[in-house]
Amino acid sequence: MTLEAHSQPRKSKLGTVKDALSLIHDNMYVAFGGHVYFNKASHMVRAIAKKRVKGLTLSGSPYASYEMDLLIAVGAVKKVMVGNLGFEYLGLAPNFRKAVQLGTIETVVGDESTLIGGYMATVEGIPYHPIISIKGSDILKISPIVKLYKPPWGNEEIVAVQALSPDVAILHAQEADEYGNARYKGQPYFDQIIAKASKKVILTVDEIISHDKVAAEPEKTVIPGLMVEMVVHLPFGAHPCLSTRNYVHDEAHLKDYIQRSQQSLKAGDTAPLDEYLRKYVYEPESIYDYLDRVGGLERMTKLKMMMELGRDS
Amino acid sequence: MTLEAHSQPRKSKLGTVKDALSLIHDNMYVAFGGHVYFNKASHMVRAIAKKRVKGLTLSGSPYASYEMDLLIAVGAVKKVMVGNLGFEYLGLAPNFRKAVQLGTIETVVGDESTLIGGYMATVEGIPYHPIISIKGSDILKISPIVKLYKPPWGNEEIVAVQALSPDVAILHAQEADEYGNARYKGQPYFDQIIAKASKKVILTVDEIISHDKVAAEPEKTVIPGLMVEMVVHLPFGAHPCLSTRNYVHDEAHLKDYIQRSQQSLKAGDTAPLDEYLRKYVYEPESIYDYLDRVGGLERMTKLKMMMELGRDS
Amino acid sequence: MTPKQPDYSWAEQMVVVFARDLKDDDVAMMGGARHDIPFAAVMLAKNLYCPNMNVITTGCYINPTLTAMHYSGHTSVLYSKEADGMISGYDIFEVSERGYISFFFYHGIQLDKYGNVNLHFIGDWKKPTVRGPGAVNISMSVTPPRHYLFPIRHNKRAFVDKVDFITLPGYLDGGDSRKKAGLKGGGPCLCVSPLGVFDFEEKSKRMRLKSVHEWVTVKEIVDNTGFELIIPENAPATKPPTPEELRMLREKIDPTGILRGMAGRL
Amino acid sequence: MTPKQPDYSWAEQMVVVFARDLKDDDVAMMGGARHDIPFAAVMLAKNLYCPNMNVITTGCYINPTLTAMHYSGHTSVLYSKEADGMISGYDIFEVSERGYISFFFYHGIQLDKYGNVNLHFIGDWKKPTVRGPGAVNISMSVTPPRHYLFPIRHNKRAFVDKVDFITLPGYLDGGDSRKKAGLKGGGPCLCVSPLGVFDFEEKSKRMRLKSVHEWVTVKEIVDNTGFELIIPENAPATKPPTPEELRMLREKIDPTGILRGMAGRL
Repeated sequence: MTLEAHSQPRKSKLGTVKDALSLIHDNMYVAFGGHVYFNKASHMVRAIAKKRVKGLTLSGSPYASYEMDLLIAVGAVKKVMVGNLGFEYLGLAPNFRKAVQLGTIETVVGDESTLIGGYMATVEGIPYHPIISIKGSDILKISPIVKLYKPPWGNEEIVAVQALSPDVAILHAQEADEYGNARYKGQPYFDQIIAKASKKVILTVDEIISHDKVAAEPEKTVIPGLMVEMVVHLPFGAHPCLSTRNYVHDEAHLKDYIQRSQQSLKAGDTAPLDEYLRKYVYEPESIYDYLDRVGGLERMTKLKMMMELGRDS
Repeated sequence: MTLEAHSQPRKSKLGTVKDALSLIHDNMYVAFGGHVYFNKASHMVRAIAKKRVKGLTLSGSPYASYEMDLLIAVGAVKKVMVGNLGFEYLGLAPNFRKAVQLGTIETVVGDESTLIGGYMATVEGIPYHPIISIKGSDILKISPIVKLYKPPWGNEEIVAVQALSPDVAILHAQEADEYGNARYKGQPYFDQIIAKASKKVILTVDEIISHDKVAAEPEKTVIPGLMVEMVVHLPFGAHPCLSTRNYVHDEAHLKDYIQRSQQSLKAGDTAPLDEYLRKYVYEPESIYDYLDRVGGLERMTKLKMMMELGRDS
Repeated sequence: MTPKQPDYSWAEQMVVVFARDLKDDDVAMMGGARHDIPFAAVMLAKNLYCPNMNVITTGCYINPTLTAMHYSGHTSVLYSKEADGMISGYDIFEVSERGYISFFFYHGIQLDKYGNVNLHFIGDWKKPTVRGPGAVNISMSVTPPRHYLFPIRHNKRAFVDKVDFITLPGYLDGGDSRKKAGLKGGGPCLCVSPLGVFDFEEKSKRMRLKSVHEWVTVKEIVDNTGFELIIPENAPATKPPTPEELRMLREKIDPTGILRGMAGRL
Repeated sequence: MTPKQPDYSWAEQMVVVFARDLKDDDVAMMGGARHDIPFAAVMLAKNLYCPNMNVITTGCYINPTLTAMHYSGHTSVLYSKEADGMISGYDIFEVSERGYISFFFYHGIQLDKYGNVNLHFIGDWKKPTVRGPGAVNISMSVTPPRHYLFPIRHNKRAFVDKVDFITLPGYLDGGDSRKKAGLKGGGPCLCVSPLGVFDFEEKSKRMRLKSVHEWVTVKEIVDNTGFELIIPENAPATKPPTPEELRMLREKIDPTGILRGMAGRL
């Protein structure tokens, strides 16, 4: 009997997009990793949009982008908690802006300290985390998750931010083994804290690497498999966003997305954005189908080369 | 003028033991890095003892060892804040035990959560850090740095630990460049948090590596030079303690230290310990003089080989 | 009737009782100043019963491919170069505060009928007659769902009615006092000594004899315990190590016989 | 008299004013949604005046060997593979809370006479007419010793008497109101716009004209500012970029001319 137990292999955590989607439900609180338009689990974002999930609460890095704007565009979102939501030098987030101005989504205005402080409270098992760094900002007046209080030591009032605990974190790393031990080529931004604060972690990766490779250099593991519920292998899964050191963001594609969104929102004619959503979100049957539609291997090779050379062309 | 300014090279942070000692004064609060008898800046500890510094307050990792026991033995210490102070499988810390039992030093009884929580408060710019993990322990009754309070959110009382901010941290890393960018072969334990919480950082390293090597792999830097006041190049500088992946602890030497201490403390005859201190602490004129006295290159080669093979002989 | 002399040591008996109590979905943390019995128990469980149990070592790997036991627990871990990943000082703080791990092992210089443990002071803490080693991490007795006690000496100096100083809270004054004090974790679930196995009675939280090691009598346990144990009518014998358990222990985990040569017991 | 048309751009002028104000022992943090001017200013200072200044980029290196500017600040940083080290999410949180860095740069959709900045809402925050981008990190206006303002449009919509929403606190209601509110950091020390350089009068903390860019008149500044500036009797001309500064900017930092082609100004 004991030898039987011993002979059981360690369970793999590899899953499909469909498997991962089975963990996402209406009205969940979902957190995305990455930063700006870096390391976004974009293909999972499109899959969630395609599944017509509704009523999501979103947070993640204090600087969010494509992932949130797209989910707002398809009406999947009830509430966002975010610092900056935009596309950096490419402009503001059109669907987010419009939704706030129309009042169709709820926003909790935050920043790095309120979001990361909220995750840290959860991670440290406490109901709130002290921060001092938003004193004087009107955020203190309008955010429901912060308040001033008198601390047990010191004379000055400080700010408390309530614990944030997402139901599921969806992260994109460059590589992981089948047990979910993930490595990042470069900075993981806030992914570690987001992973720790979330009840479950879904990881999408450009590449699956062998466990032997991971085990030989344990200091390279950024998110240990211990915390990971499922790993989904999605080559170029961050497209049109950037995956650090693997490929740059697809500037032309993002510009097209922003432009079509702006056209639809301004004119009140939703056709340009609908066309985008049909072609890239609703119709694609797999990551490879999607990649073919955005330029296939030729385009991906170009985006990889641009990252390698460190310039735009 | 501007071109002159431009031509100034970046300042090196390399210094000697003497330079580093000039930063250490009576009645300072000094924090040591490492853990148990791993990664201890042992040669700096001996230099401080030799300089006859008095009235030190000490903390560091929650599991301290040789560094604190030795400084207590020479009467340099007024107060220690520590979790466990001992030599793991080699036994308890003889000079620490005796000093507590005689009441000749003050102790703040702590543990991982109270010490690291205290450093984190400083690091996060707040007067205290919430912890919950010592509720029920009598430490709450006797430690002056913790108290129960009612938090701004949640119904349960939680514990606050006061900010700890050492005047200087003394850390031993395996390697650094001349600007103080330090790398560790393995786990740095609590060295990062201790460095951040301390007003100054002195680093001792087994090896100096080129800045080019550091710059090519920035993800390997554990303590950035930004935080470091001075780097002292001390090959085998952790001896008789262990330096991760470089050399194991010198078990025979540590046993000799413990045994001589016990003899002196039991018999009331301080000769055995005095002999140890004379030979290894007060007389050596340099790290190389010290190393010759503890077995020289032959012994060091053996300790390196034991680490490499991962066994005792 | 003198019980037979077994062909395994009391430490090996302790190890197997603990190993059988661990679960495949546990997140184990091993460490502390005394690592031998916890180390062997976790490794035995991982190898025989719980292939998916996640193991965190305090010094400082996740799921390392461990080599055989060394007298130094920290060196044992260090000698093992392969692992899923490493844990940082931040992780240790967070895991401790949050109660993320499933269990931890503690021993002590005194423990009492409610499972409180003293690692600090015998006598008055201000001027103690004995200053114990202290504790690296108290949290693991406060925040995780359960913790284990592994006293390696079972005598009246170690098993006392009330500890002089509570380093690690057990059930405090018994009953619901632990819960009332707002401690998050479940408390000590099992105490295995060189003489027997003990748990804590559901309501009073007083220590209760669960089983008696093969070579020990109930009287011997009672005579060496400094407080009144709850003794069930027919205390069964502790199930001794199986041949598979002993083979795994002696061939793979403890080939140099640390568990067979341990000082302690009474 | 129409001021002469200079052979450098208003953005280059802004950059050099900032660069000259930085110090060799500063710990610079650059980042934010708009990186161009801060990036160029810090790199110019580092290359010409402050070889030991430590530079932290928000995405996420310490002292990187930066390549030339890119339209994307985050990509600019990413393309640079050499650095002293990297900073983690923990570091960013801690550095922000603690006020560890010496300064940060902010722009905004509105700023007012006390240096308060709005990045969020025009109109009522509950139903704004404009929803701005928000801020990644407010902390850098609260905890560090100083921060800089770099509005890239100087007009009455941007320079308002009172911002609709304080995203980033400046001197709040002026006088000692910032200090009274318990804000740790020093507040905005300098505001450089496409038209001039401004500081804050010591007592009232009201914005004060410090110098006028070469091609601008005081009247033009007054006409484009939505509140009453403190105007000194003889406002000097801003010292234009030196040949060395321009050479460093154009050859090394901004060879593609981002600073020369920037939209903005009025």
